[in-house]
Amino acid sequence: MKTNPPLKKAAAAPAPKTRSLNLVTAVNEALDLALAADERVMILGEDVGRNGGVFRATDGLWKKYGDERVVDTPLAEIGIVGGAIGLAVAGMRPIAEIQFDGFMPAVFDQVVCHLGRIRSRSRGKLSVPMVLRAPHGGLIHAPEHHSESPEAYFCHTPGIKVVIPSTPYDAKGLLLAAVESPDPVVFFEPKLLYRSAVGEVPSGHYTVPIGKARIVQEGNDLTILTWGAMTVTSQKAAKKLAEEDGASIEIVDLRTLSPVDLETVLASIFKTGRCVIAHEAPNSGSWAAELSALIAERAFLKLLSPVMRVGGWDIRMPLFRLEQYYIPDADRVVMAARKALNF
Amino acid sequence: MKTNPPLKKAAAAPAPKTRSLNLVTAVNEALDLALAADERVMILGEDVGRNGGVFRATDGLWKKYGDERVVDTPLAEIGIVGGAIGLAVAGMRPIAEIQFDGFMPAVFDQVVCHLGRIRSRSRGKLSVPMVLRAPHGGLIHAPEHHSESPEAYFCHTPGIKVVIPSTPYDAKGLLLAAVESPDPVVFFEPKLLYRSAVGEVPSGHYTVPIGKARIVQEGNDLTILTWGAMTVTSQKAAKKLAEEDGASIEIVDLRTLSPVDLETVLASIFKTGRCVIAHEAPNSGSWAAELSALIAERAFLKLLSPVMRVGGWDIRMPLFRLEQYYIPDADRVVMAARKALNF
Amino acid sequence: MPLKTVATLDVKRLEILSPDGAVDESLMPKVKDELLLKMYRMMRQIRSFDERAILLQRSGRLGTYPMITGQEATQCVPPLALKPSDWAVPTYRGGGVYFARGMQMRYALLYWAGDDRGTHFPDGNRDMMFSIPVGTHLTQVMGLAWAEKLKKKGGVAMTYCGDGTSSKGDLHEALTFAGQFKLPAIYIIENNGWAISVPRSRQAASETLAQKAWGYGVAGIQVDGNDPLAVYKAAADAVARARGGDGPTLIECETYRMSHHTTADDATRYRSDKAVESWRRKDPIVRMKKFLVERKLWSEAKEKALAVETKKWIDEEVAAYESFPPPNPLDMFANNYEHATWPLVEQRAQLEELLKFKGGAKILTELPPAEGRFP
Amino acid sequence: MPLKTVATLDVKRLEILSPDGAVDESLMPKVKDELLLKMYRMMRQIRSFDERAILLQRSGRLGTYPMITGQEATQCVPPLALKPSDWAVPTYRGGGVYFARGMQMRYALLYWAGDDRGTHFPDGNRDMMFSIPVGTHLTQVMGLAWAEKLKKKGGVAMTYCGDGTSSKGDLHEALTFAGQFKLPAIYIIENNGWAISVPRSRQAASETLAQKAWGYGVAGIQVDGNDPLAVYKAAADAVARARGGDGPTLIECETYRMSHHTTADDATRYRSDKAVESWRRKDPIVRMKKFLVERKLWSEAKEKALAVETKKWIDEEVAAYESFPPPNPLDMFANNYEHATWPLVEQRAQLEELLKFKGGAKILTELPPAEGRFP
Ligand SMILES: Cc1ncc(C[n+]2csc(CCOP(=O)(O)OP(=O)(O)O)c2C)c(N)n1
Ligand SMILES: Cc1ncc(C[n+]2csc(CCOP(=O)(O)OP(=O)(O)O)c2C)c(N)n1
Ligand SMILES: [Mg+2]
Ligand SMILES: [Mg+2]
Repeated sequence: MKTNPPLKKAAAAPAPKTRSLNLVTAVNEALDLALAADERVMILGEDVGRNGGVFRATDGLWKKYGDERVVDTPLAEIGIVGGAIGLAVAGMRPIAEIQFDGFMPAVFDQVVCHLGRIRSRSRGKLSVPMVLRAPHGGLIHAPEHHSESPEAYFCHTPGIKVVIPSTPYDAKGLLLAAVESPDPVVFFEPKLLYRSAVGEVPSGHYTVPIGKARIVQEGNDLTILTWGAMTVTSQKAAKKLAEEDGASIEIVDLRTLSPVDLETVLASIFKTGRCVIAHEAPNSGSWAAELSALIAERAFLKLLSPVMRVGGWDIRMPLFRLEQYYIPDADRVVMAARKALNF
Repeated sequence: MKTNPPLKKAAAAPAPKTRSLNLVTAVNEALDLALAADERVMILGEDVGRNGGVFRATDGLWKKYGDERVVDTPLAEIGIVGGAIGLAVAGMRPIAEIQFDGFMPAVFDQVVCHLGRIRSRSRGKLSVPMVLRAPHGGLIHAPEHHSESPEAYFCHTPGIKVVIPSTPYDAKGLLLAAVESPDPVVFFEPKLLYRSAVGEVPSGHYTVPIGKARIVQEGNDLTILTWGAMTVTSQKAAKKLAEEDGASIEIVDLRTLSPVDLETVLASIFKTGRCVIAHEAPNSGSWAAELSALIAERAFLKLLSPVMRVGGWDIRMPLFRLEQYYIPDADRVVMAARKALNF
Repeated sequence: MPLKTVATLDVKRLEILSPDGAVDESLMPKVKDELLLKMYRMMRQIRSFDERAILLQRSGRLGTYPMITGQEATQCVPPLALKPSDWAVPTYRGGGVYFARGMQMRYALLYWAGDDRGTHFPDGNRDMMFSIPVGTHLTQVMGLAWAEKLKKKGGVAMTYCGDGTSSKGDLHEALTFAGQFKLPAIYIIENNGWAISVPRSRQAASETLAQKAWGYGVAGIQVDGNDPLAVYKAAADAVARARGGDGPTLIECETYRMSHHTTADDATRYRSDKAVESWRRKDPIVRMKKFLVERKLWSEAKEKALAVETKKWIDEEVAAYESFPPPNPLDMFANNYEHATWPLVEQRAQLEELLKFKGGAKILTELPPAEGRFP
Repeated sequence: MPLKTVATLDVKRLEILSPDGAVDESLMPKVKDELLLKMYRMMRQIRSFDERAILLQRSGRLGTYPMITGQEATQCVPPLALKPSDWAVPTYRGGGVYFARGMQMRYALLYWAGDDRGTHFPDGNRDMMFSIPVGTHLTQVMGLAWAEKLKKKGGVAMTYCGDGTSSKGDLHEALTFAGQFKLPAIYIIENNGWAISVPRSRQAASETLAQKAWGYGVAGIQVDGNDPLAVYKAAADAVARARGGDGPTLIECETYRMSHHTTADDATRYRSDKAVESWRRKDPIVRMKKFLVERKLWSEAKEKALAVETKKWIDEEVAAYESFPPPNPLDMFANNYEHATWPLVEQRAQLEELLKFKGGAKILTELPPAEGRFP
């Protein structure tokens, strides 16, 4: 008995047209399409209903799909995620929202002990096709605990997938892929890019495959591995390095953190021989460590210089007046890249 | 105003004598000394009182120090750790026990959001001198969720220290150092070694410094970095490698995972040029990744072969009939070491 | 009246069948004789099963095992108010619940022998695994009930937690949602007086655990958990309310853990025999037998026949359990994802390498059959 | 009687000063006139402060700021029942609590301007930071109260949470411990009707939040949270009980969030003006003024003087706030440990490198003074 048959897919738009959208609108459009395509899809979280989400990611959906499918929950994150797990096990396709990255530790218990284990514990009888959405990262001058980058905790946890888009196109396509995924997906949305990232997005249904990185720009001298809002920072750094150092930089936006697209990563490293990993989290024990270790294991003889990591410091994120000194900026990426280039 | 003056130290025994103790007895002795030395010290947790702990780590202490200082709490881990944080902030020296590693995710919220942040958020006015003890790791044929190795989650979290001894001597000395630490210490105890590790332990007070690794055995060909019960496994592997391959293996037991004793680690790598990291946790995103990345960054030109990691698989720990195929055994360490040696 | 009463509540306790077998006919639920007999048979059988499991563990043929004895009414009876298509999720001590749901007990043994194949529910049933980190299933069962409500087919979800576990915040969040969304959920607190060595009195300082319900707008009742008839009535009423759209119920079943916490525990370290003795008088099986004999539904002859049948059943289950081939180590990589990710494919191959390293290339052909799908 | 009542509870609601200024003398707490005046002055001042803070934010001179308006009685009054040596921990909206505890409001502004130096409590006080992940402080305050109990010097700990936050499991675990160990703790639920856009009715389906207390053997009461006299009496009674060793109290203060959730919120998206208007009638400041004028303790002249004084005070606080030098980026490395670990020493040096990279070697000598100790 299949408890959870595959999701009905929204029909591809008959004549898809491409519009320029920002990232949060792309998220909204994906949610809208998913809700329309299959009535098992539902959204739950704090302020996701009438208010349309504190970032407006769910704007208009409560009105369109009603209070049973777009649900303002009590303020209780274990309830939201534990509830979503139960809903998914029983055949629904819940999309749970945690309002900010900084409140995700409250749900680690459900995530670590259950989210990725139910399929295996039930020997394949039960599954948890749910999406756990949360904004990610800093630099929007938000209050304390609103600018965190907790991805490493999730990437170290078996049985789940971890995704983070950095363009509107990827946001929509990856979110639809996440909703259709038969397995749980933790879906981070870089909040700095919600409005600042604008790009071409086709109307109608399409997906971007989970597990595939994106080459942001090609280059030959050094690879920058990055994800989320740091993709944009990395582009600035690459520009500076091109202009001032004449260096040709390849940028890989991982898009899926776990399982990571190692093929693309290694192909790039094999080409350039040098690598900087740029991210926002406290650097020690970050996902950048895993990438560095993987590269060391598999590209040892191809490396021309040590893999450099540029991340947040190993302290809590300070209040926002100092956040730009905590989260790596283009200068820090440039400094690391120069060290690698001049090694 | 210093809210939390330093701990009174137990007097060193006038004529310390050395006895052969197992690891859990050494833990018990440290707790006993700490309770005796300073009345601010208290123990709280589930079954730590009358029952003396499910592993007997607190055996006899309830009777000796009473119900106010050795406290059986309600079954509520957030209460235990949040409560201990409050107790510590207000001047007590709580030692909180989480009964098994597998139940630690319930307290991540307190650990990630608060434990390591209070000193900094209060700008040094408040501090949280507490110890969070928990058994660690597998191979005792325990039920589901009783054999976990969650150290990476804690090592990635700023503001705390993470310790794991592998000998009775270190267990006692490090635990006393943890209780005396002005900052929060997460203290893992390898449950496989509770009774099986037996060694010489002096009576009376002494400490082993937090942040210093231990050279288990010296060698020239390859370094095994390890911690917890894997220290013993690594010794078996080293023996086999010596006998069958004539390889001279250095074993470094980290003892403190965060902050790691990089000096000792690098000195060893500089000498041997080859490294295997052996641990029990799901390998991806583990603390072994951080060590591998650190070594790559700082010993790039000294490495003769890629740093190899040997850890648990990226799946949940299976029930115990298969645990010996999940947690690396000496053979897996040997296989990895041979790869490194023959690279 | 400025210091005014804005809400009032009575907590009721339900008792129908007294320890000496007397029945309050006014409260007696209308149930067929077969069901009364089924309750008795199940309680009797699970008690015997429990005793055998302990023996198996003591002789090294089973891992750590949590005892059921004393709690048979609380465990075996409420599931009888459910349909197979309803959800049931016990605690890790809830072998009696799975048994009442029709699970083959060879699997319970297999699970406590440390074998993942022990998680094996009857086809068609909707059972879910208990959670070893206690209480973490409580919000999940709320979600199961929520799904049933949305499907509008009258399904309900029943779950259990211990008196100790009632202190976990999980219960708070689960009941908050259940009450808020009027979910068809039945929460049973299996108050057996102990959380390992910690007595009920060390949990919430409230007179009852049932009264917690009130904080969530949830119906609550305390029941003599060793009284099968009262337990049945409370459960059946709660199921009916849930099916009828009237929302969740919290039932506190007051029972007693007659044995150690698990086979790894030694209860003599922390409790006296006296309390245990006083509960022996209230044994659910003894009183149910008195009741059935009184009603002429049961006899010593039937009792003997049941004993013979039970022994045979247990022998069969134990034999079946012990004849499982050892698990295939490679099987742990199955069923982690719908399609295994590349790290798992690689790592499974590494485990094959390890097996070959240990036993030669041939070993892979000699492994017991793998059960799970890969990749 | 087999279906018997085993516990009964009434939830009481306390009101003393009605919205039109009438007093129930039978319940009137015995307080000095100065204290009554202090309550009024504080409420008046914090209201004006709140209005100025909003203006500052709207003109880009402050970050996201959570409004207090309407909740002055609930925030400013209970701390007046404490000693400085007692603990007080508000919610992130609790500027009025810190104000009543004597904090200089320049620091509140600094905090909401995103500056860590804004956490600055008066010396000698025992205040603790609120927690932005709401509710996570609730068990910590239980721990503070526990320490006070152990020290046996009569200290108590008071804390707040919102109606939304009352749904978090943290409250459950905090009250379980507080009730169990009879801790000298006062938990105030600041029920302002909303959790951002989610109304009180979307949290627990119970009639009151006060009745949750009963599930933990904790005393509970509901209070008109816009009635400063009732709030004071409830708080003072709870503090007295706590000091006297009689354990914790849960006080639900029913008040109303008159403005947006924060300056980042637009309440018109989810609520009508009508409800807000009905609460305007119940304004705590208006009714306190009526009461004081009635008692001849207050006059329009005094009101004017207070307005002038308040404006001057706020001007000074704003000026002081705005004259803080920018923070020194290196300061974030201070106070993470008693002695900085090697990664922090290294990373601080890396930040120095970055600053030099940006501004030349000289820049390090030009940084504003660092405040924290390093290493
Ligand atoms: C979250 C969590 N904490 C601690 C434990 C360890 N533990 C296992 S059973 C138990 C006691 C449970 O007591 P109760 O809820 O009353 O259930 P009972 O054992 O009496 O059936 C404890 C503390 C656990 N399994 N999960
Ligand atoms: C754990 C957590 N979840 C979500 C949030 C986001 N958030 C900030 S305030 C708030 C509403 C709080 O409501 P309530 O407890 O009633 O306090 P109020 O804002 O009304 O003072 C929410 C959901 C948070 N800060 N912490
Ligand atoms: Mg119990
Ligand atoms: Mg509120």
